[in-house]
Amino acid sequence: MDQSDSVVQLLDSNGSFTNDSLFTSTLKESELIDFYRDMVLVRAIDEQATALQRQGELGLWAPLLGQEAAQIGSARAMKKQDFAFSTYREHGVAWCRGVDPVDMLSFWRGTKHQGWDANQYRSYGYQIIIGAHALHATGYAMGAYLSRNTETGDAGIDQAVMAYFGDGAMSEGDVNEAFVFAASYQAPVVFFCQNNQWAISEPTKRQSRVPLAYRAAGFGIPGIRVDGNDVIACYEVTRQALDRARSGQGPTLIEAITYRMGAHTTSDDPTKYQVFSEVELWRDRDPIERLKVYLRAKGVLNNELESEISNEAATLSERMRDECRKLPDPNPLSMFDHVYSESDLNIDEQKREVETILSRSQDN
Amino acid sequence: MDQSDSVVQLLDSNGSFTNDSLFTSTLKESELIDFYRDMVLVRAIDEQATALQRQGELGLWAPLLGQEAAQIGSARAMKKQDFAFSTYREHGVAWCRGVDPVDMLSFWRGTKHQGWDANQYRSYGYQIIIGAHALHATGYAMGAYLSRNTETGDAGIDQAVMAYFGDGAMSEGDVNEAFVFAASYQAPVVFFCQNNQWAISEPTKRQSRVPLAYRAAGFGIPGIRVDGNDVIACYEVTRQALDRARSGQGPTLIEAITYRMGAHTTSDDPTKYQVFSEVELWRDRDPIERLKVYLRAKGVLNNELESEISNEAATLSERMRDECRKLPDPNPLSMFDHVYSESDLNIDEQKREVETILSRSQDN
Amino acid sequence: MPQLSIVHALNQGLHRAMDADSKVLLMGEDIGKLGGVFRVTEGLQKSFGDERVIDSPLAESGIVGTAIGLALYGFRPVVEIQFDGFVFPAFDQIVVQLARMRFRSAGALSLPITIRMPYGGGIGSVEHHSESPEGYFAATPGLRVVTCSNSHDAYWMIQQSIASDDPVIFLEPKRRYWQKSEVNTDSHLNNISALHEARVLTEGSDCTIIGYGPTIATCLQSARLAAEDGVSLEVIDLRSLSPIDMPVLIKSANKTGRVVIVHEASRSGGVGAEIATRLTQECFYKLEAPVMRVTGYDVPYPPSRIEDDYLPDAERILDAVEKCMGY
Amino acid sequence: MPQLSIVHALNQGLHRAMDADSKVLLMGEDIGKLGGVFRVTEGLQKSFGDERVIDSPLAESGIVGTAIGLALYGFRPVVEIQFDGFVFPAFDQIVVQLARMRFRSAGALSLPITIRMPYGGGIGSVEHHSESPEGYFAATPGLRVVTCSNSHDAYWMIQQSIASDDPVIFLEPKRRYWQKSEVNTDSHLNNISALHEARVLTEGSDCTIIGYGPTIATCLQSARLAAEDGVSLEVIDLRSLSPIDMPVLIKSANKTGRVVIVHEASRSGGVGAEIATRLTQECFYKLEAPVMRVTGYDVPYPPSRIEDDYLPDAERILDAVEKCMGY
Ligand SMILES: Cc1ncc(C[n+]2csc(CCOP(=O)(O)OP(=O)(O)O)c2C)c(N)n1
Ligand SMILES: Cc1ncc(C[n+]2csc(CCOP(=O)(O)OP(=O)(O)O)c2C)c(N)n1
Ligand SMILES: [Mg+2]
Ligand SMILES: [Mg+2]
Repeated sequence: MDQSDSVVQLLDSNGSFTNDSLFTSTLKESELIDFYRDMVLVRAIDEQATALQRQGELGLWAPLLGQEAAQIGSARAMKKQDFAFSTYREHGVAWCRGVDPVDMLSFWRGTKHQGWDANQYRSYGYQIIIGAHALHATGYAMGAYLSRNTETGDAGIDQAVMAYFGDGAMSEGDVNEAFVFAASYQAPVVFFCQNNQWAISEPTKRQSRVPLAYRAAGFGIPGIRVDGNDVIACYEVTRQALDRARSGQGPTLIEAITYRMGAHTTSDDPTKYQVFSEVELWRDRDPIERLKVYLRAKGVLNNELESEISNEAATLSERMRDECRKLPDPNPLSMFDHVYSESDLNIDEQKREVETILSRSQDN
Repeated sequence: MDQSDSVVQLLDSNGSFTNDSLFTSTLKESELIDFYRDMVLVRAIDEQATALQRQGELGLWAPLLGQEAAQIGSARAMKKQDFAFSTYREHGVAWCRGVDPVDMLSFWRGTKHQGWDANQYRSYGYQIIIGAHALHATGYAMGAYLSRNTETGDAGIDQAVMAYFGDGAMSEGDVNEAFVFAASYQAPVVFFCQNNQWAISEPTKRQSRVPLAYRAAGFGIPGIRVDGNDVIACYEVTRQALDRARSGQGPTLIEAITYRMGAHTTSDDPTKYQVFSEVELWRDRDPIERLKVYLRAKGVLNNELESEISNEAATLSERMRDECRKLPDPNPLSMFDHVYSESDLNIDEQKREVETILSRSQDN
Repeated sequence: MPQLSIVHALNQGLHRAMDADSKVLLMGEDIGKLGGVFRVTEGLQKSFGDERVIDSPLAESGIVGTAIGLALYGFRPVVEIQFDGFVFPAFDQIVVQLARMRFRSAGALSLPITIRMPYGGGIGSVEHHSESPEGYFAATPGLRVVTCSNSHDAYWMIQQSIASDDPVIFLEPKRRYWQKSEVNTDSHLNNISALHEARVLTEGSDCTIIGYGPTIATCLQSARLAAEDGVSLEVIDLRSLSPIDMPVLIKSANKTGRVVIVHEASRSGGVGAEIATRLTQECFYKLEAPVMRVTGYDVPYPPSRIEDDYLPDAERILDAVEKCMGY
Repeated sequence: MPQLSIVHALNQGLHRAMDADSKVLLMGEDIGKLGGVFRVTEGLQKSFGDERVIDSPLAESGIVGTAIGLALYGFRPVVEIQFDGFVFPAFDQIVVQLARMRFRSAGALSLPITIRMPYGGGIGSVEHHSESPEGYFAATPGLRVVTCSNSHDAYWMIQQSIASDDPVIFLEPKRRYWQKSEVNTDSHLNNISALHEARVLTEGSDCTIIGYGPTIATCLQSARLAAEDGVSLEVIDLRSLSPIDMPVLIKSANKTGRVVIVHEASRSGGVGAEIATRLTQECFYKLEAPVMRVTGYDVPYPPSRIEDDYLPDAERILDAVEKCMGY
């Protein structure tokens, strides 16, 4: 993997297989169907969450629309023992790690800061502070190395870590420091940068005049560009990088070139800065559509299976709608829990203040 | 200037001229003599300051020993209207900007936080926080551009900015963010990294497994390596980079490969981590010695001139010793000045507290 | 006089400051084409061009650090930090570099930089979007820290901050952003009360309530409710958290003998502690009760569904008043 | 019992903690071969290897950020920040990430990280080498902030900090580093007074002096001088700046009726303000005088040739005592 302008693509936007000199698809048709299902489902999750936010059920939502292939392809390349650190937009990654979409909603509804147990799913909750978690991922990967849970050659043991972030994050000091540490300790971490062309309203060229993947080489890390709307290429490139990491060959930076088809978040108005024609251009490169065309042409996806999957999506959406509304509000007193590992007089006293207020309002 | 492992050298360690495919010397013999004098004098300044610290006259000193060529060559390439941002070790840069060595000492003696007027010398005082000033330099360069004091084509107007830092600083977020901003705005700044092989006790390879100059390309910035003990090469490479900056061609990163021949600071004990043989190797590459050999061979440096310069150094050293001891301690009440641009009741009250204490001790 | 929201007042204040001084320039994430996520800078890039309203790369330390360089060059940068919770990557540049440059250079260098930042909770948003980091800055010598509670102050204080030769942390009460009030634009910077001055909003005799920014509306509401019960509250809008306008506070405390301080930030180590300590020092014999604090609790900002239980409200302020009166 | 300097006591405490728990590892700049610029980690890399005593790249945010990842993996990282003035690039990771992980995850994730840091002035060094940033951390919910004033505490408190499941900011009084005192190593972590406990060092009846870290020696000196004049001072070593052991302070304040707080950090917004406010709250009727603060001034740390005029000394403490007594 050397520095070059070329972009790995295995499935073009017309849904035809293409050749790449270094990568080929190792996927079975059943796996491709699974990817297709994943992408359809996470798009449904995204749509439903966006709707729930419009209806006032969520405080905010950051849509992944358009980035399904980048997220599903890369996250499906992870093994069970791997660990993912993501931003606020990686619902598809959380999905692949087994997180229930309703647990995802709890963060956006404001009932929890972390909607799921990071250790259970081996996937850390949403990180809002741009870039901060790139260092956590690197440290976690250093931990895997120091614990000798890499380079054993045992596919069930060797761990690697995924760090997800966006094009904008490439400018933050923390991300660049993560490259320094990862390179210095040859940590088994894969940096997966979804270049969705935008950091809110700022185009990628404000952050960099050269392709983002180029950044890696200067830190002594291989960098590679992949078509982020090609789920097969995303899978293969990530899988290879994870294998490299696991086997002691160090970190990789992957730049997945994709497009944020929705608003930055539900608070955003992209018409202020996005050009319609560009959005249209990317609509033709839709990640789900191209896999569908391919699978249909292959004859492995038929009407029946398609409607089965879309029924599954509808059922999931409905359950999200129902369960979102039922997500229990936290007990106000819970805010005094888990500030420290032990009880503290000052915090207990403040808790009693709130208890008094709450009991008073119950009396009324 | 493309990324490569090669190191620009014009004068080898034996004092012979070498060829470089891209650079040639433009320097007159009189200028070379000036460089020689500069290097001898800053080494004398360094020795004297180190001695003063041993005698208890300074709290600390960071020796430049071994880095004379990198500092003199690069700083002499600056024009009057340029501006330098340096670390605690760039006494040679301050010297070239016209700063009196005694003013340098005031910082280390603890009589002032900034020993000279940054605007007068167009050189900012010592920066202790590693990397922070790389951003200041970039912002200053953006200011030059926004003020149209670059790209005019007028050699007396066009400004560029030098940002000096070490190999260790390359790991700090701020330095990497400076690369992002400088590239994004194509600011007229030259990053001059003195790779003296050490960040206190840590060898450069802890910070990077690839040459530091490689870092630049990933940010869309040209990077170039130069023999940091070759004053002529340092001058030429810096001059060209400054010219590029001034004429609107954007930033450059220069890695000057040199060696810290002394301790990190006078508090440091390098025997704990440095290998003697390596130090000896670099002693053979002494930056002053090689220019001396060259100039002597050319016949432009003779015994008379040499003793003239060494007398000059002795006189300067003596004056430093005298004037350092005479540097006035600040008035304790001055600590209440210049916290804000206007007077403040709270600070005035605290000032009165100290006044009372001082007047009492005067009474005794 | 026009009725303006705080957002619009800030926008017009910025416009006027940029008109008045060509050295004023704006920097920040998404402040150009988008006009900022809260639209405070809307239209300014159109009016002044992209060399005076500069979209920055996504790096807060970088933004403040380059602003310092620009200020050294002679500009007056106005930096936007998109949300309170995102200021911390710039903490070193703000606290170690920006705050100290004048002192460090014995007055030779000044950094007239304004750092604008929406702050405070109550908007139902996710983690890191509802914080009150003012205490960190107020405890840092060399920074001015100010905040506005209404549109008139928003309009003038932003201009005063920009005109100040000191670095100013300018905190914008985001949950009041769209609240409208009168702005008297027919004045001049020199005729406006100084940036560091506190302001008595309602005179009262029983107890002094000191608030700032987003809590002022709550304080005023408490005063109205207390008045119904025959309790007279004197509400003071602190406006400047550093320096603190002690004479105004001391005068009021000496008059009422009772003081409640209100802020959203956590209680411990907040601005309230400093004011309480100084007031106790200055009004020791006049205070009928210890200075009370009604604040956020000593916990990280909670999930938004329970933020109302975290934020000071009129009920809690009146509880504290009652407690004071009971001493 | 051995007489050890604070540096040696810390070194031995670290050694014992590393022996006791193989998950303990040290990270920082120059802590390996060099043994740290103050030699606190001297010899530890030799004893435990370079995978447990790790020289880090020069990037404080990176050090703390990767320590967080290591802690998530199950390690107990002990991070060294080389000097107080260099902690700020890591501020975001400390205050926004480290301090909140337990709360954010509702207890599911814990980050048992200790951040060691020499702090305070008086060593005649240059800018940024003499600072007292403790107030920022003490005002941050979720962090424990502790400091030692003697070798015995140094030895045990560093072990307790490492054993704590909370993140701990461990402040080392650098100008007392080489001061020797007795260390009783013949005990066990469980038998040592808890990390958050304040300690009464000398009992007294006229006035309480609360100090911590480097100022304790000065407080004790003041007590000796005052005793010569027949004034009896009760000196308390705070030890934990967050949480604060209020019961011990309240008991003393109720007894003496007079309190002076001593710290090197700037006065405004410091730990002293919080203690003064809480003590006034709790001991309102018992206090004969307002709580006094003897501290660094509200200015950046001055050039070292005048640092003695900035730092609290016995004279200033005794002045404050006299003022208290005069109320
Ligand atoms: C430290 C920090 N600064 C600013 C923000 C505000 N913010 C949230 S998302 C965003 C843009 C991020 O862009 P990118 O990294 O490309 O990710 P994307 O949103 O496109 O997925 C910004 C500026 C933040 N969350 N954290
Ligand atoms: C932010 C920060 N962290 C740590 C230090 C302590 N420190 C001072 S110099 C130094 C090493 C710097 O190495 P390098 O950048 O190579 O410069 P050199 O000293 O070799 O000239 C360190 C770690 C500091 N001054 N600032
Ligand atoms: Mg993006
Ligand atoms: Mg170096």
